[in-house]
Amino acid sequence: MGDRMVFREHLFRSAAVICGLLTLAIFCFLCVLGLPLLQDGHLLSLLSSPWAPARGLYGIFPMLLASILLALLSLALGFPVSLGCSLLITALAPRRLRMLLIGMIRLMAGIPTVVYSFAALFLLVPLMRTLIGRGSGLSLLTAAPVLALLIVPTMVIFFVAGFEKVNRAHLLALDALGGSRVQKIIHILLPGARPALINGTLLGFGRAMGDTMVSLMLAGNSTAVPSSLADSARTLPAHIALVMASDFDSMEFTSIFACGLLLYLVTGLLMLLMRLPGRSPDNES
Amino acid sequence: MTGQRKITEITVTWFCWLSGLLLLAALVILVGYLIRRGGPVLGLSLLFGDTPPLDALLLRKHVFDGLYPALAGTLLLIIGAMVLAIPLGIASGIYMAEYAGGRTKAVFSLLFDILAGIPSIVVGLAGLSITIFLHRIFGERIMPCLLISCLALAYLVLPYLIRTTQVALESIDPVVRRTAPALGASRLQNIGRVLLPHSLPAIIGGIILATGRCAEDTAVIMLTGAVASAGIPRSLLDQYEALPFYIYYISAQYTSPDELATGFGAALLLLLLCSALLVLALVLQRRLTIFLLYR
Amino acid sequence: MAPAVKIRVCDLNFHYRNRQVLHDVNLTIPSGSITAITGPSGSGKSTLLLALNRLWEEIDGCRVRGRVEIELDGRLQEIHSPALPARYVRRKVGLVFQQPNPLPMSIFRNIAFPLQLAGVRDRKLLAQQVETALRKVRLWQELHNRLEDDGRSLSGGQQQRLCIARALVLQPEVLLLDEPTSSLDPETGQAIEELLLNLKNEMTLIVVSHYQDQVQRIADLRFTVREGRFTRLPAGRPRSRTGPAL
Amino acid sequence: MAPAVKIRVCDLNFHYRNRQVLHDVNLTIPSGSITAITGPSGSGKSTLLLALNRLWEEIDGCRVRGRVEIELDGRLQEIHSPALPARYVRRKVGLVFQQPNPLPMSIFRNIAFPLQLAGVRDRKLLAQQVETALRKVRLWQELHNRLEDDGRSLSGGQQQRLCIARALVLQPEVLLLDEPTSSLDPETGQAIEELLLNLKNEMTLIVVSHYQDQVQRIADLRFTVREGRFTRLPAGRPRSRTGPAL
Amino acid sequence: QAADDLAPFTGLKGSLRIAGGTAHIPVMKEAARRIMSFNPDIRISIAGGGSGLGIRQAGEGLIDIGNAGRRPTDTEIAKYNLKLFQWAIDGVGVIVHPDNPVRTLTSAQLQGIFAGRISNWKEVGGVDREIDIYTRDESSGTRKVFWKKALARGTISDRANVVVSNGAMKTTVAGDPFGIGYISIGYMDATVAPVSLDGVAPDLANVRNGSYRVARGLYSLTRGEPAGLARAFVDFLFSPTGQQIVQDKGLIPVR
Ligand SMILES: Nc1ncnc2c1ncn2[C@@H]1O[C@H](COP(=O)(O)OP(=O)(O)OP(=O)(O)O)[C@@H](O)[C@H]1O
Ligand SMILES: Nc1ncnc2c1ncn2[C@@H]1O[C@H](COP(=O)(O)OP(=O)(O)OP(=O)(O)O)[C@@H](O)[C@H]1O
Ligand SMILES: [Mg+2]
Ligand SMILES: [Mg+2]
Repeated sequence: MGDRMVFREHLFRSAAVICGLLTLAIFCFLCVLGLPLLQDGHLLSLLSSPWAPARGLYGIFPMLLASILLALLSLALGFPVSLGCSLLITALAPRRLRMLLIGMIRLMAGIPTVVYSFAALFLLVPLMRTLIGRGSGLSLLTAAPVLALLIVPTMVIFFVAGFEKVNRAHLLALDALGGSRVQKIIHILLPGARPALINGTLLGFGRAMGDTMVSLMLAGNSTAVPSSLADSARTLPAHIALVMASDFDSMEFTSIFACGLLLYLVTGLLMLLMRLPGRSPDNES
Repeated sequence: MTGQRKITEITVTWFCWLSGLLLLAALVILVGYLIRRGGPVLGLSLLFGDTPPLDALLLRKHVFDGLYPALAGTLLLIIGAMVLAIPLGIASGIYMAEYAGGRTKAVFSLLFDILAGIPSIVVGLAGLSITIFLHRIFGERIMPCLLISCLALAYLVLPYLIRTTQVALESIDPVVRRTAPALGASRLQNIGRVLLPHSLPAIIGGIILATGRCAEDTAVIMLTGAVASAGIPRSLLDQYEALPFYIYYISAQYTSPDELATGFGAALLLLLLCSALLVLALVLQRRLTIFLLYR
Repeated sequence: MAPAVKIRVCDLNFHYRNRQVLHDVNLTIPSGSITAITGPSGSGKSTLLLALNRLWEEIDGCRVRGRVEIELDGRLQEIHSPALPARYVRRKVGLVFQQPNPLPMSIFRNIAFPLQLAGVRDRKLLAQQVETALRKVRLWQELHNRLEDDGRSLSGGQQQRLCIARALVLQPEVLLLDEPTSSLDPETGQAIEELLLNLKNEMTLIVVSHYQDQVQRIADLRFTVREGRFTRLPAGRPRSRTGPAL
Repeated sequence: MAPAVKIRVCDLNFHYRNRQVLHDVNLTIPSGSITAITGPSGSGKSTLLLALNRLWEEIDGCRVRGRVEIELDGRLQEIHSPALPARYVRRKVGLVFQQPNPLPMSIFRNIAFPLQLAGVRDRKLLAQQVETALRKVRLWQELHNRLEDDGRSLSGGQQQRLCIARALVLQPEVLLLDEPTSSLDPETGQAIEELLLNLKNEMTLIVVSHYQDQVQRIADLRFTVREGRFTRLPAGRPRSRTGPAL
Repeated sequence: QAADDLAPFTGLKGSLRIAGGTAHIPVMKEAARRIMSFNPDIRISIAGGGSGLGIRQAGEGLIDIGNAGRRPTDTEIAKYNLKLFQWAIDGVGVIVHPDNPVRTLTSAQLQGIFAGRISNWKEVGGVDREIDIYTRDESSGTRKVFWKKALARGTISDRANVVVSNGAMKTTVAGDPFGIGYISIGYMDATVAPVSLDGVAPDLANVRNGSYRVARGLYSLTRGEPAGLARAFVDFLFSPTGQQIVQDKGLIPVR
């Protein structure tokens, strides 16, 4: 029995190790396949030159910039809404409405990106064209709200789970001291659910950074460096999807592995940065 | 009550209600639009084309103009991916919450966050390249197929499962956590009989999230085996059709308004499928909780 | 002069889902008194306290029928009337739970917290109030150099006193205490008893207690519950620091 | 014949992070006795109990130095020795917490749980053991038709008795009780006292209590703690249902 | 007639994998449908992915038949030993929003617009509003042909919006009163307006008689000489029934 138990505990560790190794495996894989480009000393030009394969320039800086801008913008839109909605679900809404909202959120988590983007193509794009007053209506500003809509369910589910784990006795204590619902939110729920808030936001950000379809269909995909949020721009995942179909042995194709690598590194770096100010979100109790 | 605090109260309350309303409005607009465009085509013929439904269900005849193969493909995809991902994800989550500590935990934590940040298209790219690689080594039998897609999707949703499990376990009240050991439970028993059942709702929430992600992802399956027409897959090594890919394909390649309408019909169908899975998960959660805690 | 009525409960009924826990409770409690409630475990003592400051509203599946009137700010008011915010009632009618429930924050903030909730900002005032409250429950000596520790790292008895201090800091008009001395050693228990007697001048107290001798010592009024029905018992011989009972 | 030694504690020191809570504790407790531990709140009583069944290992940042030997299955064993699984120690040395902690499951399963942990499957046997345990703590009457309710929906006192029943069902050799009667009414408390006296024949009991009279009534041995240092007091006049104290 | 064309499939078994250019899919699907109805033992799977992917996957042997909307490069042909089959011709036409009064452009104007030199509709006789340019991604066969034959290998502005497919092009231009783009003639419908190039309207008749020059062949390709099922499938495409399907789907048959 003892052996079996030790065995099972090893199982847990192995599972984690496998998952961790998979992450590293992707990294190595991207490195190996992107190697030709890196070897040719294109690395720097990757970040400085424009994208013009016909002239042998494979720069992806505009895409990198657009990716980060878009992800941040959609997080800026999505985070407050997620927070508000999850608080509504846990603390403010009556029971019935709460169930309804949770159902709604969970349903939204399963709506394909394609559907969002497709509907937005007919509904949001003309609207944005009129609002912006120039250009096609395909822009970062158009993609951001749709992307926000996409990441909100993920975040809300995480946030709500976090809030619900907050000790009931603490909530009751605050009630007994004459606190209002809003005070309950500010003083008990938010601090109590901090790890869940951080984790949910990180996941949401990752999702926004990595989404292909929304930016592919709504952001316009022009390869120029966006000079404003109302400009058409191309994100890295969309770029990968667009270049994907070119010749296998071409430099273009190799460069998308460099894109993948860059995406990977940028997310990794951001995760590291988020850990710097405080301690790791996991060490919080 | 001071004025400033009153303002805070009102702002926070309004803010929360507005967010909820905003989401609700977005969903209603979206679903309403889908129904307006796709509702009329919804029906048996959307599913089975002109093949008799019974023959199609019993796999006696191919379905050509219907979404039945895509529906079946999506379901198989979800089941396959979840069967692979759930054990691995939950086990890793348990390891993170209950066993890992200090440096190890920090490293794994970072890795999983990065894992969550890997774009699906990169996962698809990796899946495709690895398949090509394997194909060169092992020859004809390895092709982009259902199995590869399931593997890639499972990989994609792992972080959701890991994180929900971990967060759920970590936020259990220390008193509850300490009770079973005091009664002579081993660590494993404590996890299996108290901690996990206790966090079941949260974990199911994660599973629902992951399922939704499997059901909707297009970028991965596009590169690893989903095709425009294949019929019902007979084995894991077959190619398959899938609803999200179909929607993408139609939106990209429709030639007539009728075809576009089937695209909207497919979107509605996918929505229905997701709702059905959701209800199933909730029923399962209730049953499971009762079974684990009250029997 | 007959003492003013502070609390009047008429035909109070209480249900948890479909189990009735309180049956037609009628009580009248005079101002500035200590009322003791005794009765077997599970008979509904804690439940009555929940009904007196509307805290039951926060628990799923409870229902209340009947009137509860409490004199707040000089007027006898029906506490469940929609015009009265629950928050106001709960600040005026403090409650110390049977099981100590310090909040997950520092000891200092635990006590300063209700004041902060009510809008007090001034750090100096807070610090002073915290010290006063801690001294009242005899915790100052033990804890004054651990004020930044987490409230939950205290021993059971320390936690309970912390919670009493937290309720006192708001200076409520009525204070409900659910077995306040159950996890205290006799000396500290004694000190708390003294405290309660002292407080009688400032507020009306209702104490749930199992200690017959304690009840005998401090209560002006005694009720006993059995399966949700209240009976008044003859009072003990209450002591009073300021003189004989009113 | 001198009574066999059941528990021997030598030079036990206990730290929470860098605060020392127990200082050089030395105790010897004979088999089949009731030992009472009294002392002011926060002095380290609960902490001692945690050290006696290795439960401290589940709490972050604790350190223990010293020897704790308990006679288990007929042999005096150092409980912290790596060869002994903590699980085994905890089954043999039961602990009832100061604050009742029913698990979030049905009343029935709460009590059957330790048995299930130990591998008992037989439903009939479980049902029978649960009934016996509930009868012992006088809960059967009140609860036998609510067995499927959540354990957390009970009143404070009911919860405490539930937890005692849960500890009894494993038939431990040593039972540690942290203020077992603190939230009980005198009658039920009395019943628990009787129960403890009865249990003396089957196991060794250590009871933390603030009730001096209770301690006087039941304890064979008395210790008092002050800031982590234990002193032995002269025993009271323990009663025993089966005859005079050994 | 149809039965004759399907006869070679009698007794054949197994599965056939097809992938690549998306313009081919409607024809492929219909052909597969006929064949599988005729002989249920045959399974044919059809995927998109783009011309480049079709060429590569066929070359790697991941699929049996690859589709491409352009001729593979000579290196590709040599490297993979590809066999080409051109079974249809497709034209690529310029489109604008139906409300746009501009219905005809010269080659020079078109090149100016796509290079970004002409940036306002009023310069070519339209309203006073900036031109929104839509183009396809670099690996698109449609783009290659358009770039080569309509733009004379001129530059395409990096401010141009890039859309991923014919359908997406149609949807966006149909929604943008100031947009201009190009799609495969087979995809044109009433939601967009075709623009004549140097006075020649982009329609099937003009492509067929050679007066509209922006056209391309649709290819299927195999690694080495096709055999068995793949052979039968390719032959079927060239049979009268196959060519009829091509015509039904809005493309121009080669026979
Ligand atoms: N988890 C913990 N972390 C830090 N300090 C702790 C922790 N638990 C208890 N302490 C401290 O250890 C000391 C002894 O605590 P213990 O719980 O043993 O007291 P006790 O004698 O049981 O008191 P009471 O009668 O009030 O329950 C107290 O000063 C307490 O604040
Ligand atoms: N949340 C709840 N849901 C359902 N029943 C409950 C709940 N809380 C208490 N009860 C039941 O209501 C009855 C009265 O409970 P209450 O807590 O008022 O008892 P009490 O007199 O305070 O007992 P004790 O002295 O043991 O604390 C008990 O039978 C209890 O089981
Ligand atoms: Mg109670
Ligand atoms: Mg204690």
